[in-house]
Amino acid sequence: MSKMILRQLLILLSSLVILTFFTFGLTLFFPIESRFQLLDTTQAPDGLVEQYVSYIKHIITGDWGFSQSRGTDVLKEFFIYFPATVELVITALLLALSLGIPLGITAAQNKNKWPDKLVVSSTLVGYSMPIFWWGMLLVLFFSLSLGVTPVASRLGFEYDIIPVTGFMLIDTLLSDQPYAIEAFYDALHHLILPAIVLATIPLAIFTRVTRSAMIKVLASDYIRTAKAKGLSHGRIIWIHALRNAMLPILTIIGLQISVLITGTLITETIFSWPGVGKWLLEAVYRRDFVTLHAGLLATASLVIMINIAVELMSFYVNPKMRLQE
Amino acid sequence: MQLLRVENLSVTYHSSSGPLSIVERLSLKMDEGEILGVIGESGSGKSVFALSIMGLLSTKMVMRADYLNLDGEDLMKMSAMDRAVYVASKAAIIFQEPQASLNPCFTVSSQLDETLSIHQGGTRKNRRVRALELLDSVGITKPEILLKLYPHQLSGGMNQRVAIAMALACKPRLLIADEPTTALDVTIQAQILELLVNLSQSEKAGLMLITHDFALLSENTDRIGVIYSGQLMEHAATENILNSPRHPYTRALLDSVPQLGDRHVKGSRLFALQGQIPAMDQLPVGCRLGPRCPKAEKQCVNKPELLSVENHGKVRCHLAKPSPTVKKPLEQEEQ
Amino acid sequence: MNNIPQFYQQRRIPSSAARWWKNFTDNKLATSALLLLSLIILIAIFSPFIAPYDPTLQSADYLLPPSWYEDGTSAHIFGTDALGRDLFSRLAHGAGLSLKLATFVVAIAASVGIFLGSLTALSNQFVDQITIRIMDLVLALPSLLLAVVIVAIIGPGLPNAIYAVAIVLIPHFVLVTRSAIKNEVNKEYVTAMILDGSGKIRLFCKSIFPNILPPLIVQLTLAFSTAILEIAALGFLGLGAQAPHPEWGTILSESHNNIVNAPWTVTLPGLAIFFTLLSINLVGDGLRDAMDLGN
Amino acid sequence: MHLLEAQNLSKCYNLRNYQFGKTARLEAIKNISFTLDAGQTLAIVGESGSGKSTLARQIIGIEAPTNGRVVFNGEELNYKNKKHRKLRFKNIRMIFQNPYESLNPQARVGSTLEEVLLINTQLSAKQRKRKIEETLTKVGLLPEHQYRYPYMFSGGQRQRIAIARAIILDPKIIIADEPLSALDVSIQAQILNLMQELQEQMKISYLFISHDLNVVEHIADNVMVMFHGEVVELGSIEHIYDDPQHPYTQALFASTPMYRRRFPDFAQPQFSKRKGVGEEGCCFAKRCQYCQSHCEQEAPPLLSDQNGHEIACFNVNSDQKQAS
Repeated sequence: MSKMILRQLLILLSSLVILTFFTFGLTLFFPIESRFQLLDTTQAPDGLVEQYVSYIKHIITGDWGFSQSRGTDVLKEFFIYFPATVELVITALLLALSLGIPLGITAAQNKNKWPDKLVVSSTLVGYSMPIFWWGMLLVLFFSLSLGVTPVASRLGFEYDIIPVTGFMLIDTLLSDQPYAIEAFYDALHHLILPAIVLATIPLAIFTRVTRSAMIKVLASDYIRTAKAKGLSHGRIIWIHALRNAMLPILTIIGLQISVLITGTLITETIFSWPGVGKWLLEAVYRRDFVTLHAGLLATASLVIMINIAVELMSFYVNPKMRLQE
Repeated sequence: MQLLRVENLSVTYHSSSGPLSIVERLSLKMDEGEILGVIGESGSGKSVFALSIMGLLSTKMVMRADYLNLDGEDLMKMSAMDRAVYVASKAAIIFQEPQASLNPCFTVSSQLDETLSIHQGGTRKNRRVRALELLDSVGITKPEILLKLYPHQLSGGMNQRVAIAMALACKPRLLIADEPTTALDVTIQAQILELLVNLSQSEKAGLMLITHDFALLSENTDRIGVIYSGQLMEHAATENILNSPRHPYTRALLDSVPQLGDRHVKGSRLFALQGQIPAMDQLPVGCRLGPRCPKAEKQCVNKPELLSVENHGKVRCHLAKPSPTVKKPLEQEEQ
Repeated sequence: MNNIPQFYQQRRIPSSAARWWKNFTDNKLATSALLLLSLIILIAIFSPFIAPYDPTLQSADYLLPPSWYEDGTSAHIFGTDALGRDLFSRLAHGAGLSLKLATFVVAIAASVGIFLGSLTALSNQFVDQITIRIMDLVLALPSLLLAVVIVAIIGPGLPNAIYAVAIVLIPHFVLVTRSAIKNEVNKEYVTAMILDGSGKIRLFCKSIFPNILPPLIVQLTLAFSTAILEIAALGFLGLGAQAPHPEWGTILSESHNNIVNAPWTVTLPGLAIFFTLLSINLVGDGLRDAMDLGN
Repeated sequence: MHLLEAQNLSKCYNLRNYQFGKTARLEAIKNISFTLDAGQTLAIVGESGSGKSTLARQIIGIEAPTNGRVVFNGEELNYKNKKHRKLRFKNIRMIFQNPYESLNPQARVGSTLEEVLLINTQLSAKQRKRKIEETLTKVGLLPEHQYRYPYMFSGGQRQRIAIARAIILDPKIIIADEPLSALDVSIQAQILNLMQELQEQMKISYLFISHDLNVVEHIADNVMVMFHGEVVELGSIEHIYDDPQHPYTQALFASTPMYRRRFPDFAQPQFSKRKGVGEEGCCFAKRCQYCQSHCEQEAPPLLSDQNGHEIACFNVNSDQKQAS
């Protein structure tokens, strides 16, 4: 097991190194004044190798440069916007998983019958949904026509919440203002529509993957054995079968993280959500390369780390993988 | 005392191109403690038959039967729920692939414990003692170590022993073994088979041994049923089947295996049935063996019934002489 | 064997492609999706002839509702946008643009990806491992973010957006090709063909390639729908096609502000994208089933 | 001169782990020698993992052996030499175990067979077609079957196609790797008969790999018993089937119901493995009933008695020494 973790750490390290090669390569195309921020102060060293060493020094020490338009430390700025995005992504992920897995299981149990056909065609619809349009439609319907959800931002203007963790749902509850609970519900109201939009495509994919994994597992001999043993239906599905189907689901969760991040770019634009996605897009419009570089490097490293974590989790879920070494 | 009585059991598979009859009107009986061999080739429906007794058929297959009497209760009269519980307490099944029949995500101990908690209950400690006993009874020398392991850490033979131990946990009256040795190495095969036979003797449980290999059945079984294309072709005592098979298919199966001491002589050929096993959607008219049968006659285009033959057993063939006393087909006689 | 009479002989044994086609057409949903897709493609090809107006021609009839509204006119069946441009003409031209761009993008990504994938699969384990690492890494990068950064560097605009999307699609092709080939190479029939004395090129053309074709075809359809979606997303974010261009994403972002008083300017372009994607995905799913690839 | 001679064939696989750079060595077969004469059948018997298939791969030339030589018709076959490869592919052909995997699913049967002729012969299109039809008829199929795809055939018919592919070049030797084990009993007999018929017609030699003692007794002239990559016993069918000497061979017979009657005294192998057997010890020591202390430390050589019956066992060989 410790060998496994060591191995994954090595993979993580090598991936991060390759990532810095890549981002360093990108900086070569940046305007000169943006580049110099990531190299030594006034003058760039001559050779590419020296430049890379200097670049890596900056990255490791956390000196990722200052935003050209605002003059702020980009890494600090990233962490200001980051919690909003995490809140959105985690809510969407939980939404997609908590709906997708049961739907996939239901479809698998009723393979080729109407519930299955319904689920499969809905996933195709969800999968084909351009989410920028889908977001606008939901706003049009729920916010503008029905008026049940707010149109934009994370919280109503009437509430004044001091950011502690940066996660609005937690901060509202931590607040000692008299309207803390109301503010919590308001934050939830603001969160729900963007989360639905963001969760749509992952939901479709989780459902499909769960369905096909479950179909495979349910046809296996050990499920038959479990049935012959007289186990209850629920125990067979939720413990024996799901545990085995979890491996492909975990793999796909890892892959969907980057899809979710992609989605935040669009979702945050539509809902004026003050997160990393919106921050980065504004940086593009301002041609603020230092910010863009920081955003790309930080999100990509995070996605890589999450993928490694998912990999480690799959070793826990599937003992067979644990002992292959 | 009868352990199992099956009357006219049929299984239909609802494929995309229409229903197919996988098992057709199969009837047989097993006494308590009897070892019954069921022999058939791939696709003959022998495994489906076993699954249908256990109630493990996939949703696309539908089973019908006049009687399905297991240890004194007619399963056909029970609700699906009751039936599952009852069968689980009376019968157990062992599959061909030992690795595949244990859940790869759980340790041997947790899988055994789960089974015991259903059928026996008791404290965790008691169950552990019983689990060790069970593993010991299937010939595992150091059960304490084995309990902590996952199925993929065990060899095929070990896995099959664990599967057998798990099957014994419910103290079954009927043990069904579906090709229990096919996936194992030759030297392990004999041990597993011996173990199964000894356990069924000591526990006084009936053993249904499903296989494609006559050699496995010849020494151990009391009676043998021969299945071809979903139909029971012959059902008789083992010595009758081996010494004087009445059905051409049984005869062919016996003859197509080289005999002991049958050495390489130029020009010598084994007896071989012509042609291929018919696909389930292209069954021949009349007798299902008809087109391949070396003795086929004009009358074989009619469907033969399973009839009793004197001093032998039951045979489904126009050419086997039915016993003069019993003329009615078996299906009617029993009702 | 020989003495069994053959009662009937099939005159022609259908080829694999014919069999796949038959399986595909047996699936009604997939077939109707294919019809819809063909219709969209036809509209795209003949858009200059079908479209009644120039897609960039502005008129005084701005925000005219579609013809099925009470105050709509048959002169503009889908109505007009905020600048009085005919929406139907813009969407028809947009279809041409989207499909053309997507085809181009997929062609680049597929040829590079399949080439790299085959190379990796057939090279030694070290090269293979390195390539896999890099491809995993590119996959881990959020695709749109990568495209956004690339566009930011080389500047917004249609051609740049296309390159960005193509780069993002390549790893999928590499991985699919590689795993398909690896899967085939270890099969006994490849060994059997080596033992027939067949050379490497013959082996690849006759034995491996026909067998990796099905997963590649499915990957092509997937990539096609992804390409359309990403190009539209870049257009929507203002990083792809620029304003007067009748690109679907750009049209949507332009009409964002009119969502309340002219909802059709949002719903109709969106429906166009949605139905195009849906039909491609349905066809892809149908192909997957027809070629027995399972899930 | 023998038709085929294997001399001291060994094959080591280096299993490399890229993350840690460690190398594990797996000795799949060790020091194997045998001969095969024209029109004869040599059966190789052993359990899974005994190295039977690895041996076949060395002989047919998919892999180069780590050590040892393969001599065909008095000429040593070099793995790299193009002419030798061609000679080998033409004269030594193979039938695989799984008929469902050994045929290209996307190629018509005729085109699979035609490929073989295209690569290895100079026949014209017309001659090729005639040869294909002839061969299909020879293996009990119909000429029309060449237009079909593999999925249209049952397992037995596919194995016939595989045989057709093997014999279409009129080879001298066919290596059959468990050709029956994927087939049904009633079909096995058909294929076995076909193989015998072809052997008598075309004077083919078989290297018949099997775990089925029954079938081997029926078809083989000589038998080689393998365990863990080593030959434990080698001799004529009479030697092995009338008077098996090695404890492993005896265990095989004891485990097979049909032979238990013939050899009631033979012991089955131990189920649990004996501890403390060194790498250099006898390959069967871990499970041998008659294992003695020196068996655990030293591997017995394969020694031949005066009749050419070769056995690798200290117990047997020392008995013989005492007897002689």
